[in-house]
Amino acid sequence: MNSGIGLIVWIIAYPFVSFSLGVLLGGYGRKLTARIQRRVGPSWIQPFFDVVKLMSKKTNVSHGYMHDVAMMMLVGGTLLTMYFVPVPGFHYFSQFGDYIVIMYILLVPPLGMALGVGQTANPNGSIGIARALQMLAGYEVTFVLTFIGFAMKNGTTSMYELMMIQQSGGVATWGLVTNPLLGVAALFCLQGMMNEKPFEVVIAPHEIATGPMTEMGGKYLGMMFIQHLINLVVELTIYMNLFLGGATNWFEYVAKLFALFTLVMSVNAVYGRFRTDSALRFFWKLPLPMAALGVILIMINGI
Amino acid sequence: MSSIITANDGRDIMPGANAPENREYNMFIGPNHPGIEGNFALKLVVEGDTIVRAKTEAGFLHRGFEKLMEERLFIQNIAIVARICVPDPDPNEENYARAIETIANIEVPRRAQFIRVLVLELSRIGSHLFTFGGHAGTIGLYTLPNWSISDRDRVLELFEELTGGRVYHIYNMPGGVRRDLPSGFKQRVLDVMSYIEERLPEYDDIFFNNKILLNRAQGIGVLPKDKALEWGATGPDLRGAGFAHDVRKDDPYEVYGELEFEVPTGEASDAYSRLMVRRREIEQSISIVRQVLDKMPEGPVWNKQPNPLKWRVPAGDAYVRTESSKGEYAYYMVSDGGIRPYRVHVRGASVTHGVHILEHMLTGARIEDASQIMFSMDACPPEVDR
Amino acid sequence: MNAQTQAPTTSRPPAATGAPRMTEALVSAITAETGIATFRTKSPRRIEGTVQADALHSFAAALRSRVGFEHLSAISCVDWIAEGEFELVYHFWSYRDSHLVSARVRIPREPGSMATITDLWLPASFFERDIHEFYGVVFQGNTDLERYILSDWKGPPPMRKDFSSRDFAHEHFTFKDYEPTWDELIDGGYHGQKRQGEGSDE
Amino acid sequence: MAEKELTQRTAWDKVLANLRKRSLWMLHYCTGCGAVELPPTMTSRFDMERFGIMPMVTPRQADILLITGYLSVKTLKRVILIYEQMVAPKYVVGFGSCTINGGMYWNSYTTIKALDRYLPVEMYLAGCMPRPEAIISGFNSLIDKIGKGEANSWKDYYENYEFYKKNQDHVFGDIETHHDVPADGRYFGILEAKR
Repeated sequence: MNSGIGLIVWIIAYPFVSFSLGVLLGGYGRKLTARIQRRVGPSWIQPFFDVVKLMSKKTNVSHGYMHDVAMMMLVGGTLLTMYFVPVPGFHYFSQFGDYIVIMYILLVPPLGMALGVGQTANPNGSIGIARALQMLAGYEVTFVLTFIGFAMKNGTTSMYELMMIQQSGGVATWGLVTNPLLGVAALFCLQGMMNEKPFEVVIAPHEIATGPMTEMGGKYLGMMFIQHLINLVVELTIYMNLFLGGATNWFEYVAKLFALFTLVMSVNAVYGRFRTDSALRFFWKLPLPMAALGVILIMINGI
Repeated sequence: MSSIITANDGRDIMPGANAPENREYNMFIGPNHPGIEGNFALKLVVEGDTIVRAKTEAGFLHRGFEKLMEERLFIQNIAIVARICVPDPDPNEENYARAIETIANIEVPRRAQFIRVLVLELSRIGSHLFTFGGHAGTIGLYTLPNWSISDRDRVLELFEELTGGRVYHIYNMPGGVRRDLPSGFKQRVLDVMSYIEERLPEYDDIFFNNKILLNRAQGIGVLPKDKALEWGATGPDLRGAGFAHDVRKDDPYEVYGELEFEVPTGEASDAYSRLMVRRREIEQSISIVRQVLDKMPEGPVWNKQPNPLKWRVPAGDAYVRTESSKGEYAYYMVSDGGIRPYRVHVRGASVTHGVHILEHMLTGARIEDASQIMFSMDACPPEVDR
Repeated sequence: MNAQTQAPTTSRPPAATGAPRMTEALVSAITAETGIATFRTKSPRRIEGTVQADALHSFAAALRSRVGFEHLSAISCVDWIAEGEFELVYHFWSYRDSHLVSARVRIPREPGSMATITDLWLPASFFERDIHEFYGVVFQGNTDLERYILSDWKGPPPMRKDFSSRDFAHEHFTFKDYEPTWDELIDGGYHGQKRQGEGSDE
Repeated sequence: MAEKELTQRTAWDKVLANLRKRSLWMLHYCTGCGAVELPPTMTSRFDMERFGIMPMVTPRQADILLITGYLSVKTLKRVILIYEQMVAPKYVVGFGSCTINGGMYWNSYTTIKALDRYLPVEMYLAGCMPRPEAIISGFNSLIDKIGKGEANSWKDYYENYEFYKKNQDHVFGDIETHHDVPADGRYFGILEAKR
């Protein structure tokens, strides 16, 4: 399916598939949180209703040309990342770009957000962006480190090949099993990357009134929601491909996606959020040394 | 373009900030902001993440209660006083009734006094559970509000059965209480009390011993004992600083003098210490409720008063104090012998906590802690505004 | 459970029985020294009396330093319009002896002016600002008398007795088409009084 | 006007309205004492999120402006500023007796007596204060109205802006909202349609 008509169909359909998965994941996450809080919770596809509602709103207010472009960067960057992350049956683009490329493109959405939010001149938004960049400094180093260790061990930086290597021997060859230190360190980073508590300092409604989203309404907020939903899928898939052996078929893929998300959302439901400085301190105290140790062990043991 | 700023009227309260050469900038928290308790506003001058100056703005909830009371009959005011403090309304009713009783020398039947204590303590439990929810919300732990606020609903249901109202009860009348306990009510109160007692360890697990809360609440919003006394803190905020003062103990009203309870205090004087004082007060309140139900005598609950439309209270004045869940709650009532009160001054518990103490404590704090500090003081804006 | 939860629970014993008399005696001594009328015990734990406006500051200072009235509970203001006077009532509470002293001060209504006690009690700042807003009394020496609760208010100080809240509401707000008439049971009701007032004008 | 519009609804409008009614965000602003009944409504006992109703933080994100009880003049000013920043379609829900006729503050010198003189009210919830069940039932009828395409009172603000502006000015003296309401009305095609 990685050539010819099939490829074109994939390229066209993939954003929609990804968005639908994101809607299901988002709805599932909210439902799960609600159950932990002993509530019934919203509909399973609540994020879909939210997005439709937001996209159908009308406003005469514009924050300027740059703001609109930045919103395109936000969604575009995420979609681009999405294409480079291999999923079962579709890894055409991953042969052109390894994880290093993904790392670069992953920085586009936050940049777009920073540009767009900067246009709104709201201090809450600016603080939110500053916090987002601080958090980036917290988890990005560790996450890259875990990847470097993993790539050193397997001798490749291609995500597809890493995935294939892990799939060679069942659960025993999963990254999380062969390199538990790296896997767990990356799990912390995933929580930070997905902006879930205890690292949800960017949105922080009680502190900075949802930060970057403060001035966003209607279609702008709708774009941010779409980006958020697709981002859920992309980030979970990246972790899955690196440490949970990826997936061979879609059934396995969806099952792993939901299982991983269950873990993330459960932690999210029973913890409050860190202060920004404590969050950074946490990242540098626990996951970073863990990842560093993992890399050192790999270097000592040789390939 | 900026919603938070324009919602705040756009007035430049802090001259000099926002100037290009200045590194400080204005930031508004409230009145439309989730991190604010009620309809209230904080105007902050911030440098980086640190608050340089803080000013509160109140008055969004001002209804002019003191004036309204002067223009209404004694009996009409019973219905409006509860509205002064929304989460914990009963100290208002208690104060209002007791002020009239003190001026007019009305005796309250013993059973009614016990029932009043019961209502006050239930209200305290409800208010504290509400505050826990708010405090947990400020650190983003939304599971606790979902639990504690729905547990508070059980208390509200008791109120509904007893008084007919969930939030506002209009139950204390000068001369007693409006009606006696319904049959089987005692048992239902005891059931709710044991339910809440069972739930408290669960709260400990998810909230009070949560590592994130310890990380965030300890060491912020420090209000040392000498400052607390100097700045006029009362109630749990004063006790959280290690000073055991409780109006129920030191200036006993109703039958508090006959009941046995402890006054919990904290050592560290920080936000966490005040929070724990409240948590332990719930245990004390449960114990008080049990004692009250145990010791309550039979008898009438209301000394009948004359025709309410022509009811005159003799000339005189009285200053009555009550320990509300927020602190010292006092009314100063003056009557000139007419059918309306001549003057009622409401001294809300939050006038010190929510205004000057908050301004002092926010100075030097970080933005992310502002809302938590406010909730740890448990300031109630309608009490400030009246 | 951590250390905080197990902090000692202190239960303060009620004040010694000899204390009330001592407090009363001390208050009387201060009033005698400063040459003001004696205070009397109104009811258990409540002492009240009158103080001259210019003597209040020194009286309050003595009360705080010598008898230990550390807590300013409230400052109330009453508008005695018939006598042309404002009455300020200062409520002080002693943590040591569990007593409340209410000191009354009468000042002329025009111009309402009084010395501040914010230098002794910081919480006085709120109460003085409040009285300034709602009665128009100026507290000399208080630097923080800016509008607070009534910052958008354009009318006269609303708590003065010559200000009618209902008149103001009728002038400034649009009502629904109906209005309660039950209050005609009591002294003719608002509209009854208005009609009478209009009748006498003609 | 509303009837005419109803007949003009296309199939797409109907689908959209039925999807839109499943997600309503109300502004998290406690304007008055009725706000104390909202936490019970939102949390696990009554769980408003079942119907897709959630509190949202800033005016731009919100669909419902819930006026929880009495409005002092000081708050009304903020509420008008907030209302004009909200993104259409937007719904004002008057909550409690105080918004209808002043409630028990009928003689207060600071609270307004009738909310619909200052903002177009979509729906009132009577009671002092309405119970959580009443709130949920009220929101459900709002959801029905939106589904049927009848919840159009927000257009009234543009059509009759002079009326609202006059009343607002009467209370405040003069109010500047930094928002060009007639321009918005022309953008939505409401003012042109009238000419």
